[in-house]
Amino acid sequence: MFIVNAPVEKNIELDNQIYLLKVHCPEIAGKINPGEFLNIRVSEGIHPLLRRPFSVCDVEGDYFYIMFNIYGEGTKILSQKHGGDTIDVLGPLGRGFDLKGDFETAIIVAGGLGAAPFPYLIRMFGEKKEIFCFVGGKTHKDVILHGMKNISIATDDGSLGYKGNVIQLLTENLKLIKSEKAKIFACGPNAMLRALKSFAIKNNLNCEASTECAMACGFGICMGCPVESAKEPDKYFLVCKDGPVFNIADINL
Amino acid sequence: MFIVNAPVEKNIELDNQIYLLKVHCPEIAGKINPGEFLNIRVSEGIHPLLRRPFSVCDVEGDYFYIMFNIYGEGTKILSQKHGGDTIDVLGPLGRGFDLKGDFETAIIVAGGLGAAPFPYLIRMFGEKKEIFCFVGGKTHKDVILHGMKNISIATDDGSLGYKGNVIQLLTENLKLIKSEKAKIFACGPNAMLRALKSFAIKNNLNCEASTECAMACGFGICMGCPVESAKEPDKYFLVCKDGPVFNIADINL
Amino acid sequence: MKTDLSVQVGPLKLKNPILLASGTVGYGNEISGFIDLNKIGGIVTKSLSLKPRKGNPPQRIVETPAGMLNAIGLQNVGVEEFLKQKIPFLKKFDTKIICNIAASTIEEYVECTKILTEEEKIDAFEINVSCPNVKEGGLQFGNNVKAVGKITGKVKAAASKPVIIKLSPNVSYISEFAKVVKEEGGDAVSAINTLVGTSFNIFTRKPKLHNINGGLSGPAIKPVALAKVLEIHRNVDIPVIGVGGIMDWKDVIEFMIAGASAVQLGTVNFIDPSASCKILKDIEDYCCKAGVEKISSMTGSYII
Amino acid sequence: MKTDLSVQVGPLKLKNPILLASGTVGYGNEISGFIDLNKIGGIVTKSLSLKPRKGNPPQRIVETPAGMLNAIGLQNVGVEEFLKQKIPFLKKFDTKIICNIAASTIEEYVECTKILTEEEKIDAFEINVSCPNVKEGGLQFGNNVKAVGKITGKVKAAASKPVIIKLSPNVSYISEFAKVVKEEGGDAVSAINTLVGTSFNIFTRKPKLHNINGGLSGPAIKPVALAKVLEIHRNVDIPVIGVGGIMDWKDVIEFMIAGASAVQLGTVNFIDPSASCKILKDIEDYCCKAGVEKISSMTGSYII
Ligand SMILES: Cc1cc2nc3c(=O)[nH]c(=O)nc-3n(C[C@H](O)[C@H](O)[C@H](O)COP(=O)(O)OP(=O)(O)OC[C@H]3O[C@@H](n4cnc5c(N)ncnc54)[C@H](O)[C@@H]3O)c2cc1C
Ligand SMILES: Cc1cc2nc3c(=O)[nH]c(=O)nc-3n(C[C@H](O)[C@H](O)[C@H](O)COP(=O)(O)OP(=O)(O)OC[C@H]3O[C@@H](n4cnc5c(N)ncnc54)[C@H](O)[C@@H]3O)c2cc1C
Ligand SMILES: Cc1cc2nc3c(=O)[nH]c(=O)nc-3n(C[C@H](O)[C@H](O)[C@H](O)COP(=O)(O)O)c2cc1C
Ligand SMILES: Cc1cc2nc3c(=O)[nH]c(=O)nc-3n(C[C@H](O)[C@H](O)[C@H](O)COP(=O)(O)O)c2cc1C
Ligand code: FES
Ligand code: FES
Repeated sequence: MFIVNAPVEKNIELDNQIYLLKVHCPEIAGKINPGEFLNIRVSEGIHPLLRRPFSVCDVEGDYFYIMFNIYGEGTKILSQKHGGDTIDVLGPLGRGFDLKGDFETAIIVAGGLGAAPFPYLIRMFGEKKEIFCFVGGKTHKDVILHGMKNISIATDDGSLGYKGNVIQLLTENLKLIKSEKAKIFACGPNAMLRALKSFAIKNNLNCEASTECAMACGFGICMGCPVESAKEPDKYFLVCKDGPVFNIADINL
Repeated sequence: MFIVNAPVEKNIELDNQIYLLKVHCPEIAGKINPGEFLNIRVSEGIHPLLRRPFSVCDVEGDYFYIMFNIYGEGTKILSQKHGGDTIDVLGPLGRGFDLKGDFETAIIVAGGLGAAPFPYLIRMFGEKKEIFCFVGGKTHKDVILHGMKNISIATDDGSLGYKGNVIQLLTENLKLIKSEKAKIFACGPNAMLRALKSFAIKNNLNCEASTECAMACGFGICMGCPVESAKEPDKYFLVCKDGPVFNIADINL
Repeated sequence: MKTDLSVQVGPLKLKNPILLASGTVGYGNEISGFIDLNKIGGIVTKSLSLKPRKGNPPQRIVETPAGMLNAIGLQNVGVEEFLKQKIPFLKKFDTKIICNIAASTIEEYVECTKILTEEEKIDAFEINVSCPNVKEGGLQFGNNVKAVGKITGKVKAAASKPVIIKLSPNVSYISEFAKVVKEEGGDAVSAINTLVGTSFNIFTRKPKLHNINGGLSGPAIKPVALAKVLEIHRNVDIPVIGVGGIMDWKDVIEFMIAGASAVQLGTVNFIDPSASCKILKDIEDYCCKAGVEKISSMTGSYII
Repeated sequence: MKTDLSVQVGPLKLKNPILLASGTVGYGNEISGFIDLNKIGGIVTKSLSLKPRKGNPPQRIVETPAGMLNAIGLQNVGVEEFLKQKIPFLKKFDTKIICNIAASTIEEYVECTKILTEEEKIDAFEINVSCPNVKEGGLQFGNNVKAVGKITGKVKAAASKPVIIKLSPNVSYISEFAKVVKEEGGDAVSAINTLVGTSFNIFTRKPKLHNINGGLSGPAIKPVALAKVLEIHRNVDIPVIGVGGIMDWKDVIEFMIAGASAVQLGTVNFIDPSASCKILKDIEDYCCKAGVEKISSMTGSYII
């Protein structure tokens, strides 16, 4: 883990107010894995007080990217950063996706900004794995395709692709996936992850999901980010330390 | 009184980290008088929370100037403003200098940043009055001559001009001032104003001084800025409303 | 659809839930240069005492993280001068006038009430119990349940108008105080007054405030104020006026959800003197969008 | 000139006045990746209870203006697990270990103390009395002078090490609590624990915290914490550990001037995990410049 005051290379605005912040940070770019995250201090002052957690979106050499939208005050400040500014980054943090293991096909399921961690994951798979991306959003505006491959799209209002949620789309398209050895990598709203969990269990597919939770520290000292263990319901995991990526069977969403 | 989100024209750095902020604000520039002040919100957010009061330093057409140094967080933020930024200005506020009245000679006494209100005052006098400026500072670094005229300088360490404080300098030079009809206009640290008060009384010279006090509102609603009345010591004036400029005989410093 | 913004605070009907907090708008004159007072639900005056008070020497104000400390020392013109000099100005406006009273003895509270209750422009009283009780060696009335009960009963008996007790947050269980106010016939409570705080200049080692301690206000205290409002609403059946750290319309809604029938804006007036009218407009816009028919339906609408 | 940074907190000698506050550094492991624990005056552990505690469901954390609310629910590994799993790691460091204890009955406080006092790596106890007393229907021990006195006496009797009582700020006169701690033989007090606060999501109308109320910490509460430390120092002859909103070296000096013999850093650890060592260095630099020979001379050095 490092605390780095890292220079912003540039701030790219994709369509629909989605931002890609490119940051020069060899220490972290060299170490971080897909699904791990960074805890970013958006202002030097005391407001906003806490850091803001962001998944690593991609890595190119000495640079990492994060992807975000303007959600509140912190992301607003981040959206105004440009080349030359510096940001205070804490990372790499947490447990990312497990790229090893015995699977040939990676099924990527992303809901809205849940797309954020996948460009890096897909880059790491390269040609080694067959990849199917199922991308969902409320409307076409919420569908983020950046860095995706072999894409199927679902929107709740049908304004783009399949009309319905991404899990329904996945269910209907599962037959397309020939391989016996497929694994799901997911990130998105809790409702989606809940539906995905039962889907994965029903079809006994191995499934890892990146989860979210309000955080203070991001590295295990505040106990602020619990997620209940499925096997021992009297126990909580910490999203920031034991996650944010969990085998979806291990947690109660 | 106006609340204006006014565009910064430019931020000029004089020597020794003294800044001149030029702001385009016809409403206020057209109304404000020497010695009056502005209460400026340096950040949109809640930190720093309170506005910061600054004397009007000068006015040119639709522009006003403020002069400041980096004292704490608020002035630091102000020092980083540049052309194109906007600042939230509340003003004109308070009671300024009385330019009318029966005097031929204006004796200006400024200690350190007490120089701030005088460029505008001197501009308004133009050729109508004979002007003597007595400018003091701890060292030559603290002597601000911007907009001054016919200057005598005093520094505590003697690194520039007379060695001693500006009131001693004034005392020694009083003889130079021939006119029977002289009035003192002063701004500076309380210690200076106290010495000046006894000097003015001894030489029965009419003397107006611009005072400072911690402020919240700047326009009379918080009761935060008292200065004791000399005539009725059971009564406080409000620096922001009854001042900041007072006849020095009227207040207990 | 137009939202009905009017609210009822016990017997007191307000055209909208926005009040200007005591001590943060003086007697209304200066702020009237920035807002139309006719639009506001009401004004709470600076605390008035029987005789004029000089107040504390400077420094009276200290900025703190997301807040400020004040130690004004209840500087005010006194009851008489208020009636003579300030009421005539306030008469010009169609808004509720709530007269805030401060005193150092229970008798003084009663005395002030008797004099002021004659003035028909005054619509209600807010009793500031965060004052030192001289007979109790300067211990605050507001930290003593018995004293607050006694003040409520006696002031109520002397008043021909609604009586609101403004509670101190510097207690363990504020609902005990709201309870005694209700028992003694008080019509409503305001929560909260400022938290006790201080600050030092580390180089001079002196307190920044001449009075040493001051009252903490501003956004910093909002979570505390919300918890106090909620505690009262869940435990005592008495109208609550929410005060503490309100900066925008969202804060107002948050206080109402937590149990406030109306709210007061304080520190925000110093930062943006026109805040109250802006907030009022934003609330109207939000209620329209959200389809809120009566804003009073927000009060205590928390889902717990 | 080199400043002597060591301080004495009653019987407890610290190499410097910087402690890491309970619940903000777990049991030291994670933070040791950012700072050299050997440099720090001491670590206060997360509150330990007799049995492990699961803690509250999410959401446990809410950001507020210049502060944060937490409702962790005292999640901890329990006394046994602590001794087995955590102490071995802490043994590696030359720094004071202060064991913070939380309980729901006086008996549980005593029981925990008896077990932990056997471990020689533990240098002192800090008793968290801001816990609901199950026998008193969940009323907080910390708001009841008698209860705090009783806990102090019984824990002190069971402990072979210094006992520090961590006081709740949610009371009218904290010095009354410090007084009873002294009378019952307590060695020092920590002031303050968090202020009670809450926050609502105005769109769902639900509290943001699953627990509804949480503890307010961070810069927002610093003026309150300073006033509490000052109140204790002026009224009771007992060492005070200052806690609340410390972000930099200036805040540390301010707390010491107000009467603190040592300080604890809490929320700042989340924002900058290396803050404690930075602050330590800044304090050393300042003391050198200012010609301070012993930092302990700062304690209670206010000029009032
Ligand atoms: C492990 C992890 C990875 C994330 N990755 C991304 C990403 O790649 N792109 C992206 O846009 N967003 C991501 N988020 C969410 C992102 O952190 C929040 O959107 C961000 O904190 C919003 O900050 P704000 O100041 O704009 O919003 P505000 O609402 O002003 O502030 C957010 C506050 O809400 C709290 N909060 C409450 N619920 C949550 C929650 N479920 N998640 C996060 N914070 C919460 C935060 O602690 C913070 O204090 C991630 C969150 C986590 C936990
Ligand atoms: C009527 C008036 C006119 C002024 N004119 C000028 C000017 O022309 N140029 C200039 O450089 N400065 C001027 N000042 C002083 C200026 O307001 C402060 O230097 C400024 O507030 C510092 O802000 P900061 O955030 O940098 O410092 P910080 O110390 O971070 O914050 C200043 C805080 O200290 C408080 N404070 C305490 N004592 C005082 C005091 N005596 N004066 C002001 N604030 C105080 C303020 O309320 C504010 O909250 C004037 C002050 C007043 C009252
Ligand atoms: C400068 C100042 C003066 C105040 N004077 C009074 C007063 O005279 N009487 C009173 O009951 N409350 C007084 N208050 C408290 C406010 O009415 C209000 O309860 C408190 O400031 C919290 O609200 P806020 O955070 O919105 O400011 C004062 C507050 C401030 C900041
Ligand atoms: C997330 C969190 C958890 C805490 N847990 C405990 C605890 O278990 N026991 C305790 O006595 N204090 C606990 N505290 C209180 C802190 O020790 C400290 O008293 C308080 O946060 C004020 O200091 P600060 O403003 O520097 O954070 C906790 C504080 C926070 C923010
Ligand atoms: S965010 Fe602090 S423990 Fe997870
Ligand atoms: S600053 Fe508010 S009254 Fe003067």
